[in-house]
Amino acid sequence: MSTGQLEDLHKYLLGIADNSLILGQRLGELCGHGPSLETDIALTNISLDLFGQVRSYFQYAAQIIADDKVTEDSLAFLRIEREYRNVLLVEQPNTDFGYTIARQFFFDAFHFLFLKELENSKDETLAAIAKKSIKEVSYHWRFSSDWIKRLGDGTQESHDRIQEAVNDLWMYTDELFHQTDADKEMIAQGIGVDTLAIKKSYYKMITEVLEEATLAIPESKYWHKGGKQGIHSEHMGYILSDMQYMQRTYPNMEW
Amino acid sequence: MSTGQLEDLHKYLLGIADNSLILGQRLGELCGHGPSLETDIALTNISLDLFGQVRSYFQYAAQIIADDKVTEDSLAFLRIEREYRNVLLVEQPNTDFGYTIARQFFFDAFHFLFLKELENSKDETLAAIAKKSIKEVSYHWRFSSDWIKRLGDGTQESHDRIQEAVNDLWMYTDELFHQTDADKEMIAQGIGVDTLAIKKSYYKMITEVLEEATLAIPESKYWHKGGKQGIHSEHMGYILSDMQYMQRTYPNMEW
Amino acid sequence: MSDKEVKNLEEIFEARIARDEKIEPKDWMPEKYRKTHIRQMSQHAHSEIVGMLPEGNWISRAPSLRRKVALLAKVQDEAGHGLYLYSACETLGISREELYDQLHSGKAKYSSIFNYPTVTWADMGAIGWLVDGAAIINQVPLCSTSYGPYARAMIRVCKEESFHQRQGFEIMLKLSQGTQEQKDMAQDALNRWWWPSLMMLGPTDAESVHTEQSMKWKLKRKSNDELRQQFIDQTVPQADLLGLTIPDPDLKFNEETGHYDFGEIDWEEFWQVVKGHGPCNKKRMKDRVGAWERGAWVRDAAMAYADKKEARAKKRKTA
Amino acid sequence: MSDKEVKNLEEIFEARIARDEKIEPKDWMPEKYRKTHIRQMSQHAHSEIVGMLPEGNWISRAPSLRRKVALLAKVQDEAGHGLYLYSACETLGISREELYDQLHSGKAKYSSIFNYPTVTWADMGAIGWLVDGAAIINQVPLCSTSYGPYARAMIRVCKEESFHQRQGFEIMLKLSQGTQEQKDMAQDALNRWWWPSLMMLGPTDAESVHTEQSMKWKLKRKSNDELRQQFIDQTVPQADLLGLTIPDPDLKFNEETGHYDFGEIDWEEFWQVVKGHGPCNKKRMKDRVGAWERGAWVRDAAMAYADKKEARAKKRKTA
Repeated sequence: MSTGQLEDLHKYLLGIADNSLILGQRLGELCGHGPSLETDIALTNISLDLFGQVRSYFQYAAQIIADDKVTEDSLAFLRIEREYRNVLLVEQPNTDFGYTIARQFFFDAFHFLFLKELENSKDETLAAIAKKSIKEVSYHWRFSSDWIKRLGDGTQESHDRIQEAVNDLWMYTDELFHQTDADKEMIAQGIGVDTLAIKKSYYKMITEVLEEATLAIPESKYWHKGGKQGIHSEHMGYILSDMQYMQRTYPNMEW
Repeated sequence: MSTGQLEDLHKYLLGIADNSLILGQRLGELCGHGPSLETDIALTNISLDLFGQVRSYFQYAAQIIADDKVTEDSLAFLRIEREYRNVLLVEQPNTDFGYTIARQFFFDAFHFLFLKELENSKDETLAAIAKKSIKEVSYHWRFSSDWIKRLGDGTQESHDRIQEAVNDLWMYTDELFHQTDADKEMIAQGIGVDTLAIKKSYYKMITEVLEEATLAIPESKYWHKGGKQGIHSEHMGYILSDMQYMQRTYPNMEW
Repeated sequence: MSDKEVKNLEEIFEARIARDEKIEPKDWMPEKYRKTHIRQMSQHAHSEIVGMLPEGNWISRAPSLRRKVALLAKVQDEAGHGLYLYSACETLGISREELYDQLHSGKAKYSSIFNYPTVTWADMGAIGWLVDGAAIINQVPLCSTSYGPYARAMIRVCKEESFHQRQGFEIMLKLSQGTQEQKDMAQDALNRWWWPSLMMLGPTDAESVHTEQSMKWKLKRKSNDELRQQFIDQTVPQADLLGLTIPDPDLKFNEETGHYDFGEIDWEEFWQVVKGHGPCNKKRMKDRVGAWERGAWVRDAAMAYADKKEARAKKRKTA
Repeated sequence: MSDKEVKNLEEIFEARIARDEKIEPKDWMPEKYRKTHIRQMSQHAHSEIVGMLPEGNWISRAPSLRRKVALLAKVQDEAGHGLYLYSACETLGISREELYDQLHSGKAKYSSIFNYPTVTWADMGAIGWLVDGAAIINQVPLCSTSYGPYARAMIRVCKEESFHQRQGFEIMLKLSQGTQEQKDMAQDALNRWWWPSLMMLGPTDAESVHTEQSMKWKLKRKSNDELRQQFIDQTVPQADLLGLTIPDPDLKFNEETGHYDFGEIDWEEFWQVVKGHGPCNKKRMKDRVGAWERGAWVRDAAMAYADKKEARAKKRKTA
């Protein structure tokens, strides 16, 4: 590959990994504070899976950049906010269990469809990561969609609360399919996933679950975007100030 | 003064200033989120006064240390958690307006009595800072004790809520009077305030207000301590990760 | 009152305004005048209050003590502006409670600019420089508006706003004289705030309603497009001074008109944000409504206490 | 049953235990055995759950991805231990709901060690090394305790705990091989956790209740003081290896006894924390109770959904 192509691949990897990184971080905040021991364990498990995937992507991303200072940890902890490429969805706060589940549900459906395509990537490393991850993510999807049904078709209160969360987060779903220039380049080369091609399946997939959960499908067609260009919500700065705290306070040390 | 004495004075200054710094920071978090515009303005004002005082102490503390790298900002933003000397009281969270007021009330009474004595310090700079600050702090005390009365003698709900806050924060009051070795040295030299000598007035002062507010005086005699030795509550790390964010992320820059 | 009498009063009223006399709360005024003023003044007050949030977002993270103090003071000033403006609005016979209800229910508007996120510290500079800059251009003419309490509130507001604007510019200046990272931060903030600031001056004259009536009542003295041109003409040289590039490839000084020509504004984005779909509309309203609801018990307590105190005072008097 | 019959059953029961047979949930057991086991097992389960909080405090701030993953996995293991232990406890005829109620109302205890704050990253090392180290010493003998479900749960727990302990030691090792700041951090953590870890092994034998009975039932096999000595003897050489100093000036190897002599433990602090006045008792309970209360609607929903699903399945069957 040319240097330009390697740079695009590097960017592409960060784009994928940052979603898992920030969502994993959000879930990590909840550890020990869940509504039951079982959900606590499950959410921690999802967080663990996501961080595991992050490490695979970042290790690969660090490897293809000819700079010794770039490591999985420098990528995770030492970029400035404008350099993180995650979608806005994953940085939304853990307002309550309903928001946590809705956020997870909207992401998992995408993540699953995305990885299924990524398994066919011409890049063998990427295909291998996808293959390994998809088993984990299909469990995540089962977990979050089961809870969507439980909450939607549970009590009146749970129905109202999860409906509110679904309505509030709906506007972040479209950004999952946006393509940056690096994304387009990787798609053209058969390395990246053509997200536009999975969009229809995505909305079908989530609509079916929402309907089974007796929830209304939000009608708004106003979408929020910015994360993939590094323009994040005001939540992001606080996520990073905690996440980067140790690496920023004690630079250049081994842990 | 000898180098040792200057070091003790430096530590003494940080001990005073850190209380105002962390309390000012806590109040700053509330800006725009108060129960009314008037209380919002008043709490921001207290925060402003506290930061103003912090700057005076830190500028003086930086001046007496023979190290160009020590500035008011390095003292505020670049120490590690174990080096901050504030009492545990001021780092307690803004749980609700009741906790915010109770924390303020417990601190203001001490702060007022402390500055009244500090006006007589043999150190002219300190005496001058105290003289300037005491006007501000007597206003803070009026504000917080008025609100203790309003909440205590307001509705049943407000009575219960402020009583809970008073009960929960009571155990942090004793630490206000603890003396570190540097404190003792400064007292011996007529520079520092003998906090033990103002303790009785303190409890009298707050008891009178609590009684007028129809609140019960907590009976617990278990006290919490550690802040003055740099052993803080688990809240402190999060305060610092936000407060230090910019200085840590962009080191050695001018703002 | 007969229609004729009302007509007569209206004529006298309009004549007073034409003579640059101030209308005071106790004076007779047409119902439409009252309503229009309540709408505009409360919208202005709401903007101050909601405007505290995007800047409040950086108080805990300000990079130096000096900047932290200045930012706190600025946000506090905004709360103060809110206070004057609500008070001025209350002179028209509407309560603060009602005004808040209008804001919280979404019935009343506030300036759309506050529905953008503050992403970096440089946004504190850009908001002061651009947003307060555009606000001043909107507001200076209001210092001589016809309604006395509004005009007097605006005189105070404008004085402080221009201080804020200089402060914002100074933040930008410091960044643009700093490291490459700081320069990038400043440029990035300008890129993100430029177009929303232009939109702040309102829709194009063709799309603007209420204008004629507002001109007569001195609630407006120049058209949106004139104000926008004034803002651009004033701001471009400042950007040059900062060494920053305004993100508009069509921006160019026109020797003939003596003004800057500029590119097309994305009005679709403007209307999307106005209609409640900007990046932070939901968050701002959740924050405001949340603070208000969480504060209910505090306000109730203050009221109950005041009542008790009054009752006790009465009792003492009669005893 | 007559008193004689009960006495007879008790004798058979005690004889079974003496023969190292396991008691299983369906076996007859004296009421005191049941109650003592519920108390100890639930206290153990509660400790796992509350113990998630001080370590959970550093998940969002772990200094590397590797450490973050390991810490998450560790806290998750603790949740898992809680789960086994609650399940084992439930075999004695008490519900999870009741057990939580006892914890949340303050009726049930949990290990006092978790009432200390985690102040720096090094505390993640110190907790693994010292706290898990002391826990293992307490727990290994329980792998052969008399109550079957408890013994089996403990076998799983101990296996994971010793992994956690090694992991904690490795964090300390890395710090003690690092920069001066890292060494200081490690030493500071040891200073703060040393004495509380010694206290974890319980009051001195003179002050300890229930011991004799517990020995018979194999709920306890060594006295607190013996366990403490074992912990100290095992830990001092590890501290030496790390190049860290144990904060006890009286600590000294006694050639005669072959054990380390050590200084006086501050039992006043111990009892203060046990009685609920430690640095974090209130915070831990607020966090637990808060999570439980905030989760009520979720648990209700899950129950309602399960009921609906069952009803639907029945309907389909009968249709």
